[in-house]
Amino acid sequence: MLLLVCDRVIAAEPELSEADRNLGDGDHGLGMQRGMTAAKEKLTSAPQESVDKAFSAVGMAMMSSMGGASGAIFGTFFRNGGKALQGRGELDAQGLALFLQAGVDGVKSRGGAAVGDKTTVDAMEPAAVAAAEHSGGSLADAITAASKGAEGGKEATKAMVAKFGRAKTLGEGAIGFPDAGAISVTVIIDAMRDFVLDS
Amino acid sequence: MLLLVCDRVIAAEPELSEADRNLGDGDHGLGMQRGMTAAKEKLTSAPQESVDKAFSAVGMAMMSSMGGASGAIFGTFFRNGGKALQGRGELDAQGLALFLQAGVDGVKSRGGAAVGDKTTVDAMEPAAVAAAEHSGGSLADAITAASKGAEGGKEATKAMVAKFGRAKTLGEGAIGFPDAGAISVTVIIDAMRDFVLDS
Amino acid sequence: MSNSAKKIINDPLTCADELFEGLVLAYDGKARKVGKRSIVMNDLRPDAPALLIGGGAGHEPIYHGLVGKNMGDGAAVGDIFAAPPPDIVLEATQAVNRGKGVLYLYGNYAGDVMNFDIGAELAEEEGIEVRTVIINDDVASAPTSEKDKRRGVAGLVPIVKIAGAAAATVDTLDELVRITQKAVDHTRSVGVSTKPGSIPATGQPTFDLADDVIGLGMGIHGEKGIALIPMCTANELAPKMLDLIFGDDMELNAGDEIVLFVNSLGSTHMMELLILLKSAKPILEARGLKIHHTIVDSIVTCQEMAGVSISIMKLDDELKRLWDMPCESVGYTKL
Amino acid sequence: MSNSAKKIINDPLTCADELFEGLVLAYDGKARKVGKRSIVMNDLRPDAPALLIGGGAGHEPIYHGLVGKNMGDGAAVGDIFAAPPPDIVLEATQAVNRGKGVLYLYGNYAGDVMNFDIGAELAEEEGIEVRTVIINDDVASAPTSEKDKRRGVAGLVPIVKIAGAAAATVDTLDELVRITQKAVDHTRSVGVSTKPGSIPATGQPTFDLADDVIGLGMGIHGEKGIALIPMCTANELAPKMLDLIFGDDMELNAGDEIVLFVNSLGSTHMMELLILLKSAKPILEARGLKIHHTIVDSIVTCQEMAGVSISIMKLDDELKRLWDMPCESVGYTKL
Ligand SMILES: Nc1ncnc2c1ncn2[C@@H]1O[C@H](COP(=O)(O)OP(=O)(O)O)[C@@H](O)[C@H]1O
Ligand SMILES: Nc1ncnc2c1ncn2[C@@H]1O[C@H](COP(=O)(O)OP(=O)(O)O)[C@@H](O)[C@H]1O
Ligand SMILES: [Mg+2]
Ligand SMILES: [Mg+2]
Ligand SMILES: [Mg+2]
Ligand SMILES: [Mg+2]
Repeated sequence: MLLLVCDRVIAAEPELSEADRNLGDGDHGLGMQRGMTAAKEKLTSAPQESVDKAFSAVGMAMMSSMGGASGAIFGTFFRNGGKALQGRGELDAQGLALFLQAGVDGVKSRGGAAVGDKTTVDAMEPAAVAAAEHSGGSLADAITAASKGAEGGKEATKAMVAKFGRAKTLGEGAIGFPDAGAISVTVIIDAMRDFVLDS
Repeated sequence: MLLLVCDRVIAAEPELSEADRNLGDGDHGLGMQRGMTAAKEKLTSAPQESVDKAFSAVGMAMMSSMGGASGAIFGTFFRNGGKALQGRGELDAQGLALFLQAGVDGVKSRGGAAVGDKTTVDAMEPAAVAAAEHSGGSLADAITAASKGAEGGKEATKAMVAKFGRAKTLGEGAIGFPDAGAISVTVIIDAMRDFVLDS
Repeated sequence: MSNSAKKIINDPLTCADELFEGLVLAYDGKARKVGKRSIVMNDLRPDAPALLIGGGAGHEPIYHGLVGKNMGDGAAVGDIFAAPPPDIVLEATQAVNRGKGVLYLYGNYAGDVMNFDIGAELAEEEGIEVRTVIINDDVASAPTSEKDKRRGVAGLVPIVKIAGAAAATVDTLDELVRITQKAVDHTRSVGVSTKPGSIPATGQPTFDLADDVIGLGMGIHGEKGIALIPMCTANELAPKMLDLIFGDDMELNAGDEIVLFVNSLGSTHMMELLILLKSAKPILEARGLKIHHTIVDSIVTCQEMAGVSISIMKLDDELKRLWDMPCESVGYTKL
Repeated sequence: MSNSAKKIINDPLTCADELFEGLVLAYDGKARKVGKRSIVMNDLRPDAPALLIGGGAGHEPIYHGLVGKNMGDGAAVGDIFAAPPPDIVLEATQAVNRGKGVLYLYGNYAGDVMNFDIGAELAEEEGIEVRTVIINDDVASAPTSEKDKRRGVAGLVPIVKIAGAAAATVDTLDELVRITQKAVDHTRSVGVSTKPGSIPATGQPTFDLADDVIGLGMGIHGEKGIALIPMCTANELAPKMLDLIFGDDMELNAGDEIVLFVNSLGSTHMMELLILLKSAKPILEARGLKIHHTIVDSIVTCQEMAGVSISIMKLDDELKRLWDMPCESVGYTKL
C-alpha cells in the first residue's frame, strides 16, 4: 500500500509544485517527491516488520529527507499516525481511523493550525472524522469515506484565507487556489483507497 | 557649422549605438551624444574668437565629457585639427584639408591604428586625402569630396577585420558590419558639407 | 537536464548538496562538513555558548555562508528553499555545542520553526540545552501588532554579525540570547522585487510579476507584501521603503546611530543599489540619523531574482561595540 | 524614462554620476569625492607612491569600489562602459600623489589606455611622475604570443589587492611597479557568459546570445571569445575553462600555491559559483595545485549579465606575504 502512495505522490510532483507556486514558493511537489523517494528506498531496502513500523518509517524518511514545512508536517503525520498502530496487525477500518486521528493530532500540535487555516489540516481532519464514522465497517468503506472527506476538505481550502505557511501573507489573494499540502493529503489517501479497492 | 555637426551627431545616437552593439559594447552613440551636447553647450555659452579655437573647443569638450575610446579619438581629432587652423580666418578649402590631415594624424599617433584596421581612421584618412586634392578649389567642392571620401572609407570598413577597440576580438565575425566610429566621422563631415552647401 | 533558466549546475535535484560541497571548499579549511549537510567552524572557543544558524539553500551566501570568525559557529543547511530537516539540525547542534548550550538563530518561516523545534527536542533528549531566537525583521509582512508573524529577511545579516560577535565574547547562553534578541528587536527591513528568480529543479519562475509593476514589501520567495506598485524611480522608491520602516514601532530619533544595509536580491546590479543609497541619503539625513556603517552588497538572495531591500539596525553602546569587532565569513567580512 | 530593463535608477543618462555619489556614501567617510568623478581615500600614508585605479562605470563594485585600506588609493571613474576622460584621471592623480609618483593600474581596453595616457601626459606636465601597469589576464581574448592585446577581466581583483598591499608597504614607485607587474604576470582568467546585461541608457541588451549556447571566453561587454558552445553542465564547463588557463604560458606545477577566484558577472547566482567550484576542485587537485585562498563572489560584473569567470593567481613568497595582509574596500574585504 505504502509503495503505491510513494509512487502516486512522486508522479504528482508537477501538480503539487504548481499549486505551491500559486500560494507559496513552488517547491512543495519537489519536497514531497524527495520525501517519498526516500520512503520508497527505505521500504524496499528493508521490509518493515509491522504496519506501525512501516508507517513510521515513511514518516522518518520524509522528515529527514525533505525539510521545509511539509517535511515536518508529513513526517509528523506518518510518525504519529504510525505509533497509534503499535501492537496492531493488518490495517483495518479501526486502524485507519486511529492512524488518521493520531496523525492529524500530531500535525496540529506541531504546527498549531486548525481547520479553516488553509493547510494540510483541512484535508486531514475531515478524513479522520469520516474514517472514525466508518471504523466499525470494512476498510474499503472507511478509506473511501476518508478519501471523500479529504477531497472535500481540500476543495474547501480554495475559499480560505491562509493563516499559516508562506501563503498567509497573501491575504485575500489566496482565495480561489487550493492549498498544496491539502492536495498532497488527497493524493496520499486516494492512493491508499485505490490500493485497498484493487486488492 | 559646428552647431549643425553637434545636432546631427546627437540625432544619430540610435544608429551609432546600434552599430557599436554589433561590434562593441553598444554605447558609441551615447558617448558621441554626451560629447556633442557638451560641445554645443561650450559653443553657445561663450562664442569662440576664431575658427581654430572653436574646433579645439569642440575637441576639449568631447575629450572631457565622453571618456571611452571615442572621447580620446574624437577629442584628439578636433583638438589637433583645430590647432592646424591657428592664425587662419574663415574656413576655406585649404583650411579644411589642413584640419582633416592634422586631425587624422593626431588620431593615428594617439591610437596607433592605420587604414584597414576598421576604425575611425578608415573614414578620416580618405576624407583628408580628398580634401587635400581639392584644396585649391572652393570649400563646397572640397567638403563634398571629403564627404565622399569618408563615406567610401566607412563602407570599406564593412569588409574589414578589426585590429583595434573592442571589435578586434571578433575576428572574421566583424565582417559585414561597418565600424561605428567611422559612421560618426561621416555624420560629422556630412553635416559640415550640408552647412557649406546650404549657406 | 531541465534547465530552462540556463543555470550553471549539474543535476537540478542535487544542487543543494553540490553547492554545499563548494561552500565547504570556499572556507579554505577553516570550516568542515558535519553529518549530512552542516558546516561547522574548526577552531571554536572552548567552554562557550554556541551560535547555530541555518535555513534553506538557494539563497546564498546566506545562511551557511555566514559561518565564520565572530559569525555563526555552524549552520544547518536545507534543500533548495526548504528548511533543514531535524536530523541535520541535530548533527549541527552536536558539533557546535561546547557544553554551554546552543542558540538557534534563523528566519521566521513555518518550515524552519517546525524543523528547528524538532531538532531542539532531539538535542534536549541528548542533554544539550537549546534556546531559540527567531528573526522577523520584515515590516511589510505583518502589522506591528502581529510581529510574531513577520518573515525574516535581509536584516539577518547585521543580526548574525552581532550574534556572532556576542558568541565570541560572552560566557553564558543567557547572555547570548539576550544580546541576539536585542539585535533582532533593533532591526527592521523592507524589500521590493522587480523580477522573479527561478527554481533550479523546474526552471520555473519563483513567482509572476508584470513588466510594469514592482512588489513593494514582497518576500524573498515572492510572498505577498504591501502592494504591487507601478515601476518607479529610485528617488520615488526610497521614501516608500523607508516610510514603512519609520512607520513601525522602532523609534528612530535624531542622533541615533544605525547600520544601513542595502541588499540586492540577486540580479539587481550594484549600480542600482548605489543609486538607491544616494536616493535614501536625504531622507535619513532629514531624520537626523547617523550612519555608523553602510553595507551595499548582495547577501540575502533568491536565485537570480531582482529586487532590493533596505535594512536598518539601530545601535546602542553594546551593539555598537559588538558591531565594531571584525568578522570573516564567505558571505560577509568586516575589518 | 526608457527603462525596459526595469532598473532601479532615476535618469538613464545620469547613472554614472548618481552611482558615484552612492559609492562615496558607502565609504562612510573613509573616502571622498575629488574633482568631477574621482574617489580618493582620506588617510593616505605620507611620502609613499600612489596607486590609482579606474575604468568605466556600470561594472560595480569594480574598479572604484576597490579603493580602500591596502587597496587602491583612489579611482578615476568613467561614464557607463566608458573609460574616464583625461581630466578626471588628472584630478585623481593630483589627489593621490604624495610626491613619490603615481602608478596607473587598469584593464587593457583601447579607451582606458588612450585616456589614461593623455591623463599621464597632463600629469607629467605638472611634474607628477606616472607609471602604468596594464591588466591583461583574459587568456581567451588573444593568443599567448599577443598578450598585449588581451583584455583585463576578473583577475584584476587579486591584482589590485596585491598592488594595494604593495602600495601600503613599499617606498618607491619602481618597487610598486615591479610588484604590480609581477601580480599581472602571475594571473590568468577565463570567463563564460550565459546572458547579456542591458545598457542603462537604452535598455538594450549588451549583446545577443541564443538560449541554448554560452559564450566561452566572452568578454564582460560581450566581446567575442573562443567559441559559442552548447549550454552544458558545471562539470563539463570547469575543465573547458581551466584548460584554457592551463594551456597558457604561466607554469602551474604540483605544489604551486594559488589564489582561486570564482566570479559572477552579475546575475549568475552564488549557488552556481559554488557548484562550479566543486566541479573545479578535482581538476585543480589532479594538477597538485594548493589553493591558498578562495574567493567566491560577484565583483567584476556587467550590469545584470549572467556568466562566470575563473581567475588563478600563482603566488610566490612575496605575493603570498602581500596577499595575507588584510584589506578593506566596498568591493572586497579580507581579514
Ligand atoms: N502549520 C502548518 N500546519 C499544517 N500544514 C502546514 C503548516 N504550514 C504549512 N503547512 C503546509 O505545508 C505546505 C507547504 O509545504 P512546502 O511547500 O513543502 O513548504 P515550504 O513552505 O517550506 O516551501 C502548505 O501548502 C501547507 O499545507
Ligand atoms: N585605436 C583607435 N584608433 C581610432 N579609432 C578607434 C581606436 N579604437 C577604437 N576606435 C573607434 O572607437 C569606436 C568605439 O567607440 P566607443 O564605443 O565610444 O568606445 P568604447 O569602445 O570605449 O565603448 C570604434 O568604433 C572605433 O571607430
Ligand atoms: Mg513551498
Ligand atoms: Mg562602445
Ligand atoms: Mg520551500
Ligand atoms: Mg564603452
